[in-house]
Amino acid sequence: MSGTKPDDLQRAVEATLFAAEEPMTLEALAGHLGDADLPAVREAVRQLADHYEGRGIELVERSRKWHFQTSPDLAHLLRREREQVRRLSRAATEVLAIVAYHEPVSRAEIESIRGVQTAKGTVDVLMEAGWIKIAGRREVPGRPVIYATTAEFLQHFGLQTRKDLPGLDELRAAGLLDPVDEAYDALIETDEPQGVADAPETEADMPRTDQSAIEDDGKEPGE
Amino acid sequence: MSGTKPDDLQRAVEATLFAAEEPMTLEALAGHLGDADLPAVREAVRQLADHYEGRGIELVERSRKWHFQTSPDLAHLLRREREQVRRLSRAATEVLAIVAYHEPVSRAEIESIRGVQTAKGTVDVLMEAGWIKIAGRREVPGRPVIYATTAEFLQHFGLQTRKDLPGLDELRAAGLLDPVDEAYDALIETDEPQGVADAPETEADMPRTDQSAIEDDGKEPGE
Amino acid sequence: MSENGLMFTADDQAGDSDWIAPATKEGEDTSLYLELDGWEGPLDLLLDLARRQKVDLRAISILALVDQYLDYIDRAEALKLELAADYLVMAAWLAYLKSSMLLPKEEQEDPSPEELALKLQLRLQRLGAMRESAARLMARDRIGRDVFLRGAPEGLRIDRKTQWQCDMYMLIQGYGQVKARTAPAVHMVRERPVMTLESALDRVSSMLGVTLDWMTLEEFLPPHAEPRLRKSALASSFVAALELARMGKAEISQDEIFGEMRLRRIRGQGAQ
Repeated sequence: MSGTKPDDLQRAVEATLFAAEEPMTLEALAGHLGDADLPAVREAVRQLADHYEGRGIELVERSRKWHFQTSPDLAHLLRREREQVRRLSRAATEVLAIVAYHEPVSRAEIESIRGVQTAKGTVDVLMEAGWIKIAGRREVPGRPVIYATTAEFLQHFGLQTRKDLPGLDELRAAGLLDPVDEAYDALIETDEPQGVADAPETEADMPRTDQSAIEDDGKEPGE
Repeated sequence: MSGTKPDDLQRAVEATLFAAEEPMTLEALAGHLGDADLPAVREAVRQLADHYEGRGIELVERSRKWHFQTSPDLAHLLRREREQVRRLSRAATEVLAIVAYHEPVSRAEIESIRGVQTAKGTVDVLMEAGWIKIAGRREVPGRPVIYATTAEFLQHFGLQTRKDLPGLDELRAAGLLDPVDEAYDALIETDEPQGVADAPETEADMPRTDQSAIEDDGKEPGE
Repeated sequence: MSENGLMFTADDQAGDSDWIAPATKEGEDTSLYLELDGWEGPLDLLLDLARRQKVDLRAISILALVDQYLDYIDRAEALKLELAADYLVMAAWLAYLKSSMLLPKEEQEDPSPEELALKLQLRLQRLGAMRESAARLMARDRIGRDVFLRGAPEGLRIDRKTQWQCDMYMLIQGYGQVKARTAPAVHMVRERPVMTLESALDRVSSMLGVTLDWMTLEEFLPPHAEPRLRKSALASSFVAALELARMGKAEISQDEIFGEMRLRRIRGQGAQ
């Protein structure tokens, strides 16, 4: 175990394996260290492996070659996922609602219901969120992809079935279908392209092209 | 020192620094480890550095960033056949030293110390190596570009900060980093308190290679 | 003399270390190796010569240094070596410095030769300091030469994953907005009570037929009309009055600007 100072050979082996670009056999190690005694090298490697046991890195043998690697239980540190919570954009919310109320629907149908063009990124976001899925193709010319909501969608929104979505009558009763007055309409129109109402997202629903997906990646350089 | 098992944070820091392709600041480390407590990360790094002391590899700080590297005394084992380090010309070596000890410094100032015109290629080589960078302009007529060293410079030469430049304090104390005229004035004042009358007009004194302006464009055949 | 040619020649001589003073091998101090390419300019050569005095740079003899430099240049010329202008300029300046230093004190100019000599010395010290610093710097443990980084780091990668947020209210509100926005818009113009010009003409002309007296315009308006109809009737009746006057069927009088407008039938007209 650890606790003792490494001897010269251990130090040499440690440094060599650290700097090596490839895993090394004991023979290669011994050769590199000026034809060191093979049993001595083997013993040094064994002691080093002992020393590193339980640390953040370990010395492992794979098909007779030795190398350092990050301890498997810490592998998550190498491929780290960083979650960020973002509010769904208004465009995406609308698309989601349309899919929920009208499923299965094609993108063209969504657009005709919304009355505006829908960026592909908007649909992608909903797919990524796991709320809509491709439910096949409509058997019409062009065979467009059709979308439907997922079980996750129901779960997230606390619905038993899609039938639990409030009906149009209820929406009307709640004032959600009231004709929007002109001022409000104007507000919507000016707001929408910048997506002010919808959180810090880039995609708006106006005739934007499909780069939103790309842009999302492009930004946010890692630190 | 070694002997005790590393705790979870130490293991995580160890694995992260081991796997990282670039040196990392404590802040970057803490961020990577899911916004870990900065003082705790600092302590973990310190303990790790202690643990590795005397081993074949060591944990070092350069320009506020930490990285693992092999111990210097094992260099003879690890020098590869192909030289990885760019061999610097003597001119480049001198220019680098002057930038490091005098930074920020303009090309004219470098030339006045060396007494010779500096080929643009020499500065370029150092910039390309990532060891010096343009650090702005001196607010004097002509607004000459001034140069300074980089974090990579400190890393490459194993310096924690510029203060670790060999002999920096002694040079400073001896006034050897001061311009000739200042040094002369200082000397005169201490030697013979009245003798400043014949003070220095700037550089009337020596055949400086002041033609740099002219020669700059003219010469410099590529090497 | 440009250093371009030197940039790598120094390397060739440098052997294993990154830097050694060119052509400055120990034991050669009596017969200086004549190779101007080895120096980075006259100051460098001077520094090298000064070092040969084997004293601290602060204690060198400038006079001796000048002699050495001039001697060196002379020998180079004797060997027909091509001398760069820099070296010759320096030689001329040093010759001048030497002669001033040898002159009697009172004939000295300003700046004094002592000052010039001292400044030369200071410059040499500074160049020497940098030269030594460069050597010490190069001798440090350098990455890739003395210390090595991990050969095959796994690398760190951060995958960003977005947790999208939306709730039921936002959802149905969104749907409501779509519906509201895209509901077919029906524009209805509300019916407003108006009196057309035709009906005003009828009304005014028939009322004019009844009497020959002046009547104010207001008297032609329908009584008890609601205010909006009354406004419309006033406008139409006014235009009707003008029209009747134009046709010669009525005459209009007004006593003052903005005063009451009166109207009556022209005699002989409208009775038929």
